[in-house]
Amino acid sequence: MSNEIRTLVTIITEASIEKTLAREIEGLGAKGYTISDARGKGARGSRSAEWDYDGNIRIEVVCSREVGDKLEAHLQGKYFDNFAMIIYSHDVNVLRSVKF
Amino acid sequence: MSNEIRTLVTIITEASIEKTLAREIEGLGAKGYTISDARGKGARGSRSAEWDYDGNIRIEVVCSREVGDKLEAHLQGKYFDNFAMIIYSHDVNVLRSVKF
Amino acid sequence: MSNEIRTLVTIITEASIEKTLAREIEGLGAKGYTISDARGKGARGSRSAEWDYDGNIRIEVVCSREVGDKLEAHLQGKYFDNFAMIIYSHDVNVLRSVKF
Amino acid sequence: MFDPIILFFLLGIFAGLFRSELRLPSQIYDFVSMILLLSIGMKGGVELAKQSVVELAPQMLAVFLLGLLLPFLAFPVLRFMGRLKRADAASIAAHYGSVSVGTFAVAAAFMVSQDIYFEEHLALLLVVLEIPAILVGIVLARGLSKNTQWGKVMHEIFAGKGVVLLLGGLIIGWISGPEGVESIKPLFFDLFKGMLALFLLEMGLIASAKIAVLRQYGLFIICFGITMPLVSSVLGTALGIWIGLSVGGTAVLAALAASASYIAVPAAMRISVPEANPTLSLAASLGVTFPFNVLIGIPLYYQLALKAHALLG
Amino acid sequence: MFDPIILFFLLGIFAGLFRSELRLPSQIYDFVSMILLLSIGMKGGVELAKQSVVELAPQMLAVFLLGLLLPFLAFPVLRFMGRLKRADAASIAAHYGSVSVGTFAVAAAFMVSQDIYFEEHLALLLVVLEIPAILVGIVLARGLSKNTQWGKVMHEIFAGKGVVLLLGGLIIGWISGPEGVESIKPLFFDLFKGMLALFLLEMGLIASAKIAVLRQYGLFIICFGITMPLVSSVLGTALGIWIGLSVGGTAVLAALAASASYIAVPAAMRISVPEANPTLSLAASLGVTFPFNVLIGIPLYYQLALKAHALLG
Amino acid sequence: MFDPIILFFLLGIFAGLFRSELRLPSQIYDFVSMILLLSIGMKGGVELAKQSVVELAPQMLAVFLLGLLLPFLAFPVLRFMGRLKRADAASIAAHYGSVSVGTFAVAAAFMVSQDIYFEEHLALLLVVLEIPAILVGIVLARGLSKNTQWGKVMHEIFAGKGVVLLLGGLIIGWISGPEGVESIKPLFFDLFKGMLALFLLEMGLIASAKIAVLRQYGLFIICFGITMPLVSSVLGTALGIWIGLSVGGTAVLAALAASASYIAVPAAMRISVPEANPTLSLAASLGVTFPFNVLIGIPLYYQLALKAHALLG
Ligand SMILES: Nc1ncnc2c1ncn2[C@@H]1O[C@H](COP(=O)(O)O)[C@@H](O)[C@H]1O
Ligand SMILES: Nc1ncnc2c1ncn2[C@@H]1O[C@H](COP(=O)(O)O)[C@@H](O)[C@H]1O
Ligand SMILES: Nc1ncnc2c1ncn2[C@@H]1O[C@H](COP(=O)(O)O)[C@@H](O)[C@H]1O
Ligand code: NA
Ligand code: NA
Ligand code: NA
Repeated sequence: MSNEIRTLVTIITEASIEKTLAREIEGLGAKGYTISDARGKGARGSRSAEWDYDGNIRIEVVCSREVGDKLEAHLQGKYFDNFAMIIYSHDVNVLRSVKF
Repeated sequence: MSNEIRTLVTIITEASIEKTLAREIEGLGAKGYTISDARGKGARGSRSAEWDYDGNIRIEVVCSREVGDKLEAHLQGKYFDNFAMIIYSHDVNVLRSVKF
Repeated sequence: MSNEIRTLVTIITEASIEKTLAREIEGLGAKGYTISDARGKGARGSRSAEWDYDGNIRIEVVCSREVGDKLEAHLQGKYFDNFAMIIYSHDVNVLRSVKF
Repeated sequence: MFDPIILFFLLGIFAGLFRSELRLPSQIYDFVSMILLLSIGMKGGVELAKQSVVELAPQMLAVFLLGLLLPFLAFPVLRFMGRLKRADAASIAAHYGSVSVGTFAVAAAFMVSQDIYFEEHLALLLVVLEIPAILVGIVLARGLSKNTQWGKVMHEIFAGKGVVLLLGGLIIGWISGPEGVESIKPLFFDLFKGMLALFLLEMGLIASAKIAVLRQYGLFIICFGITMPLVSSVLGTALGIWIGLSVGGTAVLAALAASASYIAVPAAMRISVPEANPTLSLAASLGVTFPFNVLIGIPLYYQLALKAHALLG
Repeated sequence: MFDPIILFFLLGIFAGLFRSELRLPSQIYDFVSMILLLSIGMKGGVELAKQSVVELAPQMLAVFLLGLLLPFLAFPVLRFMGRLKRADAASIAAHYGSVSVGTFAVAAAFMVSQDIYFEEHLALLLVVLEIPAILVGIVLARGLSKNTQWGKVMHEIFAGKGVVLLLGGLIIGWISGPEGVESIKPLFFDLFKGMLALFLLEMGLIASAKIAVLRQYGLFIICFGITMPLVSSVLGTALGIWIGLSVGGTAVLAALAASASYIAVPAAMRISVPEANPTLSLAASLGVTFPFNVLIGIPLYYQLALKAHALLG
Repeated sequence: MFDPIILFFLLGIFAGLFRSELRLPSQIYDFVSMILLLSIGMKGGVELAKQSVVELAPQMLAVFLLGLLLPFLAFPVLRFMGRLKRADAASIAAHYGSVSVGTFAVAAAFMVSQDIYFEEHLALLLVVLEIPAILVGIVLARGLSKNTQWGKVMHEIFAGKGVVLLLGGLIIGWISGPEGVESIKPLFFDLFKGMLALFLLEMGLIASAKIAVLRQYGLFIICFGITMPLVSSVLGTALGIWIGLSVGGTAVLAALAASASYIAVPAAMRISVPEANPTLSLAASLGVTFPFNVLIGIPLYYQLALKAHALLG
């Protein structure tokens, strides 16, 4: 297929900052994002989602390499010190590349 | 490990077409699929999943490159014009490749 | 960015073994994991998540190649014969690689 | 005096406008809706048990015809005055020809709180009125095309959660009769109004979220969303008197006619007329017409029914 | 006259067969189950408070022995007549030796709606009967292997949601006594039957989803799913009379014996006998035996108890 | 005699310690909380309708000042005796200066079950007491920095689910009056105590999950979590007498002062003082203080109020 390559950035972090993050992701130039609920464990302990406060979210952003880099830099600077958060990214083939 | 390569196609789209899509995915030769609930924002606006109607789903299909291409072509033709939908894909290593 | 490469292992399996799996994943040296709820269909039939018993989970583990291999070998040996389970993996760029 | 359920609706609207993080989890919304639908169905069914269904056939037919008529009224206005695309005009016409169970519930609660008698078997007419507009909407969008899979459309309509629970409730109520349902009254009847309050809280939140969309689509859709229910309510009132309903029953039928669907029709249109923009029709139905009916329409339709009965009844 | 909760079950079955999109969100299913389990436990506990637990010890022992016996009856039939794999035969035997709380609730509701007295402390026997079959099932599958982690198995059983809520409810009811629970009656007792109706609606949906599976496994599993409860109910009836239960209590114990687990046992088998196919045992338990007991079995067991008490009581 | 709701709390704790798989789905927790918050608000509002709000202004002011004072007492203890980081000390101080609605509900239920009169309009004071400690906590962490976005902080506080539902309920109750809310009583008032029981079951599960964390942070946090509420309750008692509350009202105000927030404050701190460790403050608030207040504190505060009223009242 006439695919093109974009970057998929996945962020796993605390549910309580969902709205703020969504705003920031748009502000940095991403044309969309997808969020789902998650639970997990990491350096900051277990986040069991048994309770509003305790849950994680999983955010996916398909975007250009540049936007992805900007996004990662921003999140690293603002959240890594004080929030449960991991970020990973990799290339994906997309259809309708103009959308991303 | 004795891995093999397959394609993982991820589709993010409107929850209301879940059943139809599941049927079509099977019909095109995929041997399985995984669905989870999601919310998000894109060209067709915000889909907040506050409400049945409004939610997204995230469908993953691990399959051969050919099935993946057929699937993408089918979905692009049938849904891209009128439905909130994005598709991306990439290679993954699988165990038990005969399953996919 | 000063990224590094790790492996992302994704496991889709029966919800009823979540606690056991989480323990085993930690035991094999992964530093964290993320779980979300899912439903789907595969060789062992449809798992619709309509009902506690019936649901799937989707586990993601970002880890080194070695831990990933150990994890896959362990799961394959212990669960593939009797449990609905698929595993796939691929490389991802991570920030703060020391966390994984 | 304000009925508290109206205050719950207003609370939802204000919380939404104030960008509060308040929301009813969607599973709770489902739960609350199920209780309301089953309850409305069962109350109607218990009443049906007291009369012969055959007697109701003419009423059902008349209401069915009303459901066929309404979208034909709405369509040209949307298409030519509103300059909407054909698919959008057809889809919105279908929304307004069909009904909203939430509006029915509020209208029924209004009658109960004011001690006004109305025919509970209107729940049956509610189901009847839900359907024809969907068929008309598809025809308006597509013409009488041979390609339309009518079987699939009918399955989509009748297998929808709303219709199954309403019809199921009707049948359960009808078979069980008043003493039969006694043991499940505490959940389905006693909690009804509290559940309706929670439902309206969420509807207020949803309605307020539509305001951003409304701004985008401009004045026409707001005017249509207020004028169309007024017109429909007059037809509903006339029909109510003609088929011999009480004042309360007439007002409830007027509210039904005035209401616009936000569940069954959007679902059916998404499948059968996917090129219609669901954001637009839901903005009208949820952002304008539902609030209008709940806050202003229902008391108005009651006054109308009173006047009309005095004149013609 | 039909009890409406049975109609809810039928509604669920029909909606499922009709491929309706109706479903109870799993969180609501959890909520409804919790209310039912706590309610059953507390009602039983309140009754226990009125008598000495020591007096009940013989009843508990007798019922425990019944729970050990039943899987030994089922296993050879499954293994040799049904030609099932050893693990599957053992697992299904465990399901049928244990109990279903849903069936208990329907049986209790049947007695209440017909004004038949039964011993509420049967809730305690329900817990007792839940457990031994699981142990027997594991032994049947594995032999008395030293590898079985019995500690883990016991934890799995007692830490399961069902047992915790039932036992917790029993203790809460027992400590609080009738006046103590008065203040939480509206949620746990008054809503009981409505919640049971919702529960049965979902069980109907689940049962209908098993039909496709049943087709695949053929006639044997259907015959077993009907015959086994009939046999068990006779043993349950005999035991009920022997330990001195009332007619209603005997019928409820028969229904318990006849019921097949679909929560505690599948969970335990998945951990301890993972090579047993859960689809098969759940198809039998949910697709055949639960509907059979709810629709036909319970009234039958009551007739049986009546007859048996007249003969032997 | 034990109130069953306390037994539900204990059941939750034991189930958690026993590593049972029992849990209330988070959507059900939300549902239950919403009912409790709206109910508390509406009861308070109905009472407010009976008196002039202006008369309450001095009480509100006094309680607001108490909310400002409490974190200033807690902070030095946490910072210098507990050797906590400044941000952590400030954040925990804010938790303990603010309130827990769950504790209020248990205190209110205690008074009702013992037939002790208390002023229902304390729900209004509950909202007032929730807020000032948050502001003080931010100032203690940051100083009076110009960078703090106070507008955003206030929005965060007032748009939070808890405040919106409590204030919304107060206003709805106030406008509707006693007869107005009659029709929604079955859901919001009759089910209140059962819902509180479910809420406490989940709180017990949550509290028991904090024990692992507590072990890690050692004795200081446990001592603080018990001593601080005792001190606060004395101040609350004094204030209650001073502003003229009844014995029951004084005890409820003491319980409010003694309670520590676990919803509004952690949410606000996460945004405004993100370097504070939420695990620590929640371990104290949920793992120590909430159980202490529910199991021991509330009856104690009532004795205190009795004594104090005898001496000074
Ligand atoms: N190695 C990992 N693999 C997958 N998910 C992880 C990993 N480490 C952390 N997470 C997820 O990221 C969240 C925050 O991580 P942390 O900041 O390490 O506590 C955790 O709650 C997990 O859901
Ligand atoms: N750039 C993106 N990154 C991740 N998810 C996206 C992106 N764009 C759209 N989506 C998701 O796909 C859904 C449909 O997209 P759209 O058709 O653009 O409205 C949205 O609701 C999002 O959940
Ligand atoms: N080809 C596939 N693509 C995506 N998910 C799959 C696939 N096959 C199986 N799954 C998921 O893995 C679960 C277990 O698979 P199985 O063991 O094949 O029944 C299924 O319930 C699906 O959720
Ligand atoms: Na209409
Ligand atoms: Na049995
Ligand atoms: Na306090």
